[in-house]
Amino acid sequence: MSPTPISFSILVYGAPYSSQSVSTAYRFTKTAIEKGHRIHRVFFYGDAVQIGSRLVAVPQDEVDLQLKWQQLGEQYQLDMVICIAAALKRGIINSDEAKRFEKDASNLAEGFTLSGLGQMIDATQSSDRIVTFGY
Amino acid sequence: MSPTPISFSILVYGAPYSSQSVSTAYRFTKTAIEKGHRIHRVFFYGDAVQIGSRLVAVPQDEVDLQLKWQQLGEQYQLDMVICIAAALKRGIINSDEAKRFEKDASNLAEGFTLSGLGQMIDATQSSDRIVTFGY
Amino acid sequence: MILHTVNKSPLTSSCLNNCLRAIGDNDGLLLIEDGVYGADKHQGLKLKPLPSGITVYALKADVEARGLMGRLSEDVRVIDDQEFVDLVVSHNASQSWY
Amino acid sequence: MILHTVNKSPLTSSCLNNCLRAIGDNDGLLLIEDGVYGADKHQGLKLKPLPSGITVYALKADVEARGLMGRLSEDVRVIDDQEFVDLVVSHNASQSWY
Amino acid sequence: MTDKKQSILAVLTKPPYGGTTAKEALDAVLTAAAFEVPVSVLFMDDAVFQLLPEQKTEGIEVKCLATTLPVLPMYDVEHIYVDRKALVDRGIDAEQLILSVQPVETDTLRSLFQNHSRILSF
Amino acid sequence: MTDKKQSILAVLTKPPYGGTTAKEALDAVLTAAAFEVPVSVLFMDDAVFQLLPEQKTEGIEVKCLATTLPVLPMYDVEHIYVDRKALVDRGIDAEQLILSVQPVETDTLRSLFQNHSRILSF
Repeated sequence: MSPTPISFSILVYGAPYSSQSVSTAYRFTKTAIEKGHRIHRVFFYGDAVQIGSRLVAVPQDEVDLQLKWQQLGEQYQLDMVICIAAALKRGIINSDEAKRFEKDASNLAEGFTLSGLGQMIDATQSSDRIVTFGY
Repeated sequence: MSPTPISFSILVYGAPYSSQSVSTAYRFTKTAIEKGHRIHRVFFYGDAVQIGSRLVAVPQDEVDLQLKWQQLGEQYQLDMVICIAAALKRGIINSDEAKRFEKDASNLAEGFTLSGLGQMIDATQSSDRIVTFGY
Repeated sequence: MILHTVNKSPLTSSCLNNCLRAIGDNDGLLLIEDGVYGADKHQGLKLKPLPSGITVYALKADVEARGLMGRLSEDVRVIDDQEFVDLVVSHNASQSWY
Repeated sequence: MILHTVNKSPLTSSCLNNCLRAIGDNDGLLLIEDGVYGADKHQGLKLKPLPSGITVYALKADVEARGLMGRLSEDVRVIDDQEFVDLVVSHNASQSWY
Repeated sequence: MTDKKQSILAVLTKPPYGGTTAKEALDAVLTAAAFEVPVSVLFMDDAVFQLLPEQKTEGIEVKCLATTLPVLPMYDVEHIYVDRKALVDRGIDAEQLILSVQPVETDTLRSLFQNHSRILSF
Repeated sequence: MTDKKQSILAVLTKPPYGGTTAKEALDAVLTAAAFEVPVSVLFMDDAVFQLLPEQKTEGIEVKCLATTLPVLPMYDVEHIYVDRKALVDRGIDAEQLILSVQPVETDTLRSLFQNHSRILSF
């Protein structure tokens, strides 16, 4: 079975480590790419925004989910968007927003961008399939 | 009904904003203090560790739960402990740990301390009552 | 004597069932957060098979937030945060079902 | 044709019931994460009242992790991540119950 | 975005305040409306509790969802469905909700899913 | 800590891998043991799934709980109870678990709660 390539957007809602969603979504995304499909966007909403903190220190006996997403993102130029409204109230912030809110540091990891919910709605219009990984 | 003062430890497990637990626990803790009881410790575990990030930017129409805990903690000298193992894998880090893990910033908010699960076990031994606020 | 708290809707979670399995005579049962939906008189009241001597409480702030004030079962006593603290004090221990 | 995914245990969550309410003839049902407990043959199989033409799938990595390989209902087909992707492609849309 | 809009079905299953999903769903629906993407909303399971009147959230210090939900029709979100069985199971009268909704039976509910190729699940 | 130790009842209700609670519970129990605080463990509801044999977690890339749980008796955690009804409801044979546990009936289960004044809920 090797279907015609199509485009996916992936919506992820659960906190990394506290929920499987970030991990299951990663395997799905990687597999879809390897099967020749295109990923239009990966959108992290709700507690899944925590994937974007570069201050995470993963224990040696656990998988570094952020690194995996970053490597996949770099290799395939993925558009990995973190919902800005969900992110700010959960302490994920880039340097621009840090200035705006007068924070003394920022923590957004490389490879991820903060953007609005419009990116989720665009994903529904610009991809052939939407797959949601709930918490 | 004004019972003899006793000591409480409060265990909190849910992510702020995504779960009510941090908020319900706050009301309980404040009320217990106002009724004359003593709080031995507040211990944040699981996703509740997110309460300790000073990079959170709360929207204007939502309550700043961290600020509330900080004010209560300062006023009554509360021992507000964030589980270090749960914190590090969720991107909550103080300056000592940031050095150890070679991170370029730290984000632990004032009023909170990172410590181990031993503090939870000690709480069971050193308080008259344990109250858990699950996610 | 244990004070049991339940914070999830009985329609979508097994918390309340677990609690009813473990609750003993003269224990207390306090519904908080989404657990207060268990105090709604309209939904078949899963609270029925209670051991003897159990009082069911529901936390006022959560009941009000959810618009349940006019829908409560008669058996349920609405309490405020102060009474919540008193309940914890008057029981030997508390168990949280979530 | 919709692909429904369910990621919670049917014993402790209403997800699977919701799914079974919404699922239509010839839709697909894929159990993932804790949803794979719904594929366990021992637990009364809440999957029984399925509309016609529905195939039930369970994600291999999750089935294996939970030690369910030897406990699966015969009606359930275990699939790997590649087949998961194929299923999404071969259905018009997907709905996630969580 | 392309010119031809794909209409979205937003499926809601969570109660209003124990978590933040109900609010996040509402934000997503309003964003769709702002982008003029047609969006239908379906309330199922405990999400029907979002529609109860007399929600007073001062005590839990969160914004009252019941004051925001009624704006949906003003934002041209006009197709708002509710699973009748979810209402019946909870003894909720469809006439007394904070929002005018269309109760649907199982068959209609199933056809809603079949008639949308873009589903957002909350 | 005071000299006289209060014994803890750890009540577990969650399955092993969908969330991280099962692991966090185990960490807390092992910490209690390390501090030589007596701790009893009670598996209820979907937590009994933690005890199934043949868990192979390579595919989901998390540490296998079933390889850690059997260390409990070595850390002097000797009172390990399981709600027999939870096993029966799931068709699980108490003899084939990864850990030697004591199945308890409703009455014993209730008395476990009554006999502990320090309960940790996971």
